[in-house]
Amino acid sequence: MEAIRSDFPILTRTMDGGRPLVYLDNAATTQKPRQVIEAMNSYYENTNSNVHRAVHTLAGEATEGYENARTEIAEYFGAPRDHLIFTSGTTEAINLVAYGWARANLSKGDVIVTTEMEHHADIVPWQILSKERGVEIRYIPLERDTLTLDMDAFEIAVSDANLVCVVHTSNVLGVRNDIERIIQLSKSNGNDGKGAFVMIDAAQAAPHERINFLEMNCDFLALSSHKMGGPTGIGGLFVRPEIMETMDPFISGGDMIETVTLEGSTFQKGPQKFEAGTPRIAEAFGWHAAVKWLSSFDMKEVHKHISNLARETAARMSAIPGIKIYGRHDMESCSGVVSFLHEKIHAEDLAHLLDSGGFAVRTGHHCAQPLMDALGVSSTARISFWLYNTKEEANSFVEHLTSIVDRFG
Amino acid sequence: MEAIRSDFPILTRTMDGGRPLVYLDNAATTQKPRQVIEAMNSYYENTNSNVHRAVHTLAGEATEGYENARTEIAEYFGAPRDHLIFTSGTTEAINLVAYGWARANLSKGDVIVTTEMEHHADIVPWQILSKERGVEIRYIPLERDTLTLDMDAFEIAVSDANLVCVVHTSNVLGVRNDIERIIQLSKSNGNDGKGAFVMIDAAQAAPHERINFLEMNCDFLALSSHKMGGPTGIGGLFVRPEIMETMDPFISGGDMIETVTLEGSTFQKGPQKFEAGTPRIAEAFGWHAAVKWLSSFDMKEVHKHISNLARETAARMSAIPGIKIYGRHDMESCSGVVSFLHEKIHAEDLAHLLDSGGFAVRTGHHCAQPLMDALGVSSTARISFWLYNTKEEANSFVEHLTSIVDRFG
Amino acid sequence: MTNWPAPLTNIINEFKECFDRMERYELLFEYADKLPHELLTENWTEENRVKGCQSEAHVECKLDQKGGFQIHGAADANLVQGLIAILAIGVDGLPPSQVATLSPNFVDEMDVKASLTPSRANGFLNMFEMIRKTAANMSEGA
Amino acid sequence: MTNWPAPLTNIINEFKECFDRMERYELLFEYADKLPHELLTENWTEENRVKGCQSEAHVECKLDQKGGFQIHGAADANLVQGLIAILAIGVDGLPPSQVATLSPNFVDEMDVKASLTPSRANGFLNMFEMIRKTAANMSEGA
Ligand SMILES: Cc1ncc(COP(=O)(O)O)c(C=O)c1O
Ligand SMILES: Cc1ncc(COP(=O)(O)O)c(C=O)c1O
Repeated sequence: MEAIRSDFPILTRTMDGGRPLVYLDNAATTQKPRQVIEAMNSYYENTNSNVHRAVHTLAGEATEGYENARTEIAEYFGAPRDHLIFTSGTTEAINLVAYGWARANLSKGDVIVTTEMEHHADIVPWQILSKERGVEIRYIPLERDTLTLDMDAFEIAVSDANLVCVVHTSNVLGVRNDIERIIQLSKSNGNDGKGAFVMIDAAQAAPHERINFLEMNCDFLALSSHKMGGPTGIGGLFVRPEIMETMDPFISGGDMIETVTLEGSTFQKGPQKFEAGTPRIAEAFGWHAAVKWLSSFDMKEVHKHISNLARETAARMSAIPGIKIYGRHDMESCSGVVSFLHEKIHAEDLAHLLDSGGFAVRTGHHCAQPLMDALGVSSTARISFWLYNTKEEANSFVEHLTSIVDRFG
Repeated sequence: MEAIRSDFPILTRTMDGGRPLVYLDNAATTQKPRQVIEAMNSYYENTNSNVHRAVHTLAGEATEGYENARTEIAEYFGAPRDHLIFTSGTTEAINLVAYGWARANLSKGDVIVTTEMEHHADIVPWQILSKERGVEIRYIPLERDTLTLDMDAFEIAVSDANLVCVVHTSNVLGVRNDIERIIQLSKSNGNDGKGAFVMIDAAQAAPHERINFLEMNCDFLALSSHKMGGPTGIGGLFVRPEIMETMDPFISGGDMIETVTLEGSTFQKGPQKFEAGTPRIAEAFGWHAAVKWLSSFDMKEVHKHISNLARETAARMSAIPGIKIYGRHDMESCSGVVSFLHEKIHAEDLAHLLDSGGFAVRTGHHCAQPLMDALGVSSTARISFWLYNTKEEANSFVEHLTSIVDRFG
Repeated sequence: MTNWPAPLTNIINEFKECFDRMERYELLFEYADKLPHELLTENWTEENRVKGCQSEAHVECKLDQKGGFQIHGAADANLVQGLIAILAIGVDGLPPSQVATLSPNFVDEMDVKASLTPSRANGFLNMFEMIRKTAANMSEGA
Repeated sequence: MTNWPAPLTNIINEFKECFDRMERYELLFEYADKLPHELLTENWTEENRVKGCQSEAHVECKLDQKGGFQIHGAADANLVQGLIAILAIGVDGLPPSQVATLSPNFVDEMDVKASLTPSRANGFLNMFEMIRKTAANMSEGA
């Protein structure tokens, strides 16, 4: 653990009053190991050049590095390199499905099934599409007692769904959905038995699990680098090539074309068709380094460490008078997220009070207002652990929270 | 000059055979000063956190840094902060105009005027729009003898144009268009005298000139950070707030909404409406540092240095047997780009041969196939200077080119 | 030091004596309970909402019977309500013309700003600006 | 060293004697002029185009009257045409079954790969792969 932590320069930072930083906002973005920072530095200090269509040495090295990043990031997620389209993150990846695939393949009367548990990134693009094209959206409700998706409702709704969009792991509840069953039901029962297309939002899953795109058997998988140790500004969408071929171009311009004349243009095949303009080159180098760094861990162990921290912390927190936990932490599959509120201290006040102890905690609706509505709250405070968080940090968090409640509750 | 060069770690790199790197591919992307690299490092090592809606210290610092970046980058371009929407670059910025503004404001029969000189980023989005919505595109031709836009044709075409999209400075010819007159004509004569909207592609202008968005009086200004010393992965679109209000959201998700319910969503006002998801935080820090670094120079002097290098080099190159220059370098406003071909040595071979001397030179259609067609070639070789290039580099380039032509021509 | 109204000077001094951020927060919580004119939730409207605040905060400016300035306000987060209360106590009953000339840097003096995040500091400055403008309008109107 | 066909071994040795990259390029330019079977531009088609090459390159495989392998090709860039020529000379007249077993690493031996950009190296490998496959098909057919 010492070794892991020493890879993260920021974790040695001291905060207000000389207290050590206890970073518990990993679901918003994780910290970056020095391997990632150094990979980008090295890119800028030795290699920087625009990629593709170029002959000179730097351009060759940059292109090779950029395309190697694609190969090895794709490999990490169990897919060949031509299955990975780089985007600026999960949000843009989902928008690419909405603009590139759904607008080309869905029309009035078609049905998208999604859930009350989604991040806004997996709601708003569909609402805009729905308004524009008359596609129907159905939201699978949350079972209020178990805080899991109502799978009976899903089974009914999916039967005439054309597209199913589900978050793999909630960024609020710690719940990992039964993605395997959701995909299987969508494929076997969806679209009157012809099978529905499935988009999985894996933003919160990738930092926890080793995801295998091809084994999963979904059609679209959306990811962000910055939530798994990589830099900001990059993410990806996994799509099988035969589906890519049914997608219209989305963002257009240089690099994604084959020929341009005044009369019209023809487009590249494969991921390049969707990567217009100068790509996120340094960012690809950085994400690649993150994936290499993560490959050195057994993700099952990592997940166990994180979910144990969350489970134990949640249990101790619920013993603090006035604290209520929103979420599930009793299952092995749960993530590192613990949402909570105090009956009297406002979530935002809590976060300030925790911050003065060096604890970085998020508050708000977590871009999941429909889920907040389902929980009957307008916001929660949220801690979220990642692989570098320790038992000691969790303990001192619980202590600090206890003393805040004593003093201000 | 020594001082400037010492800010760029990569410029000390030695290439094949121990030769120093002579980087002449600045129009594709510029190198980054250490101030930019360090700003991003410092972000990742001390501050990294997701921005907005958060209380803890890191999130506060990250938000402040990100929003300060917006303020000072906007200021550098002569505009208030609420005029700047961050995008991933010029390409996405132009797509934002096409998706967010044009689809909301143009319809069948409306006219977009653009030119033969454009980068594909300013052609393909309009072709896609045209196909989808029946908007007409008119291309202003290049005068074959002067290699400048046919302004008579422009004056006629603009009269019923709704939108005028023009590249400020060509990435192939070194020509800076008479943007002032183009904007003035568009505003006074466009759209039957009611005035046309104007989009300026300033990707190649920003590294050369101090651009003032409000003084320019165009409606949309598109830019890339990586072409002006900043990092990859970020750029921007300048738009006045009253025009922003007439734009539909483009990429949607978290951060750009005000409220989301299952019934529908309401959106933020201002730039945030168009910045969905986790933004390019480190990249904003980096671009900000680039702009601060550039502010320490007199851009008029910088431009003079660059265009003098290009003019002198072009003159000496035309004296080499078999070399033909494509472009203009005789005007003060010309940029640092020199496109050329040899009558016998293929452009790509030239680039290889130059690379073996340490010279980084680009070849190809430079994402401007219609311009290549107008020039009657399929590709050119291109050198492009920036502020750190020296007379000595230019001299040794001419010498090396001469010896290549001697040996292989 | 600027010449603050006496009640504000007292509060500033109280904050200066605090040992750490936690104590300052405690004091803010105490002031949150001392709102001189609480704006009841049923009177929270879009018009009196303070923009740029993460939590809900609402403020209205009024004049008392003698033409003295009054801040009616409330917030759902205590730290914000504490700031409103301090402002409200600090300017209570002053002539609006005097309120219009106040500068918001008493928050610096109190060392509370270091404990505010930028977004909350912005929210606070927005609120203060709105109050100053209202006071200026009132004094012009007078 | 792998047992290359003799003509290829000779070429490899020639390249090994080069002093620097420039000399290797000179040699490639020379070979570009020695294409044993030039594919005239009028016979360049989408089918015989080498994919992944920046410049235009076209290659077709044929059998001579004795059943020996032949590469007909050309490119608009000389360095690419030089590589095609070396391949064409190296395998000219060999039984397709032998061509099918060749490995592309003679390019490493020649030290030319260090002088190829990744995209061109890819183009070259694509081309080699296509030729090997055609040779394999031809020898199966035989
Ligand atoms: C004139 C011009 N416009 C647009 C672009 C596209 O910029 P980017 O690739 O950064 O999106 C470029 C650069 O390639 C350019 O030179
Ligand atoms: C479940 C989920 N989906 C989507 C997103 C959006 O990701 P990004 O902001 O990186 O685009 C997030 C993160 O905020 C998330 O937690």
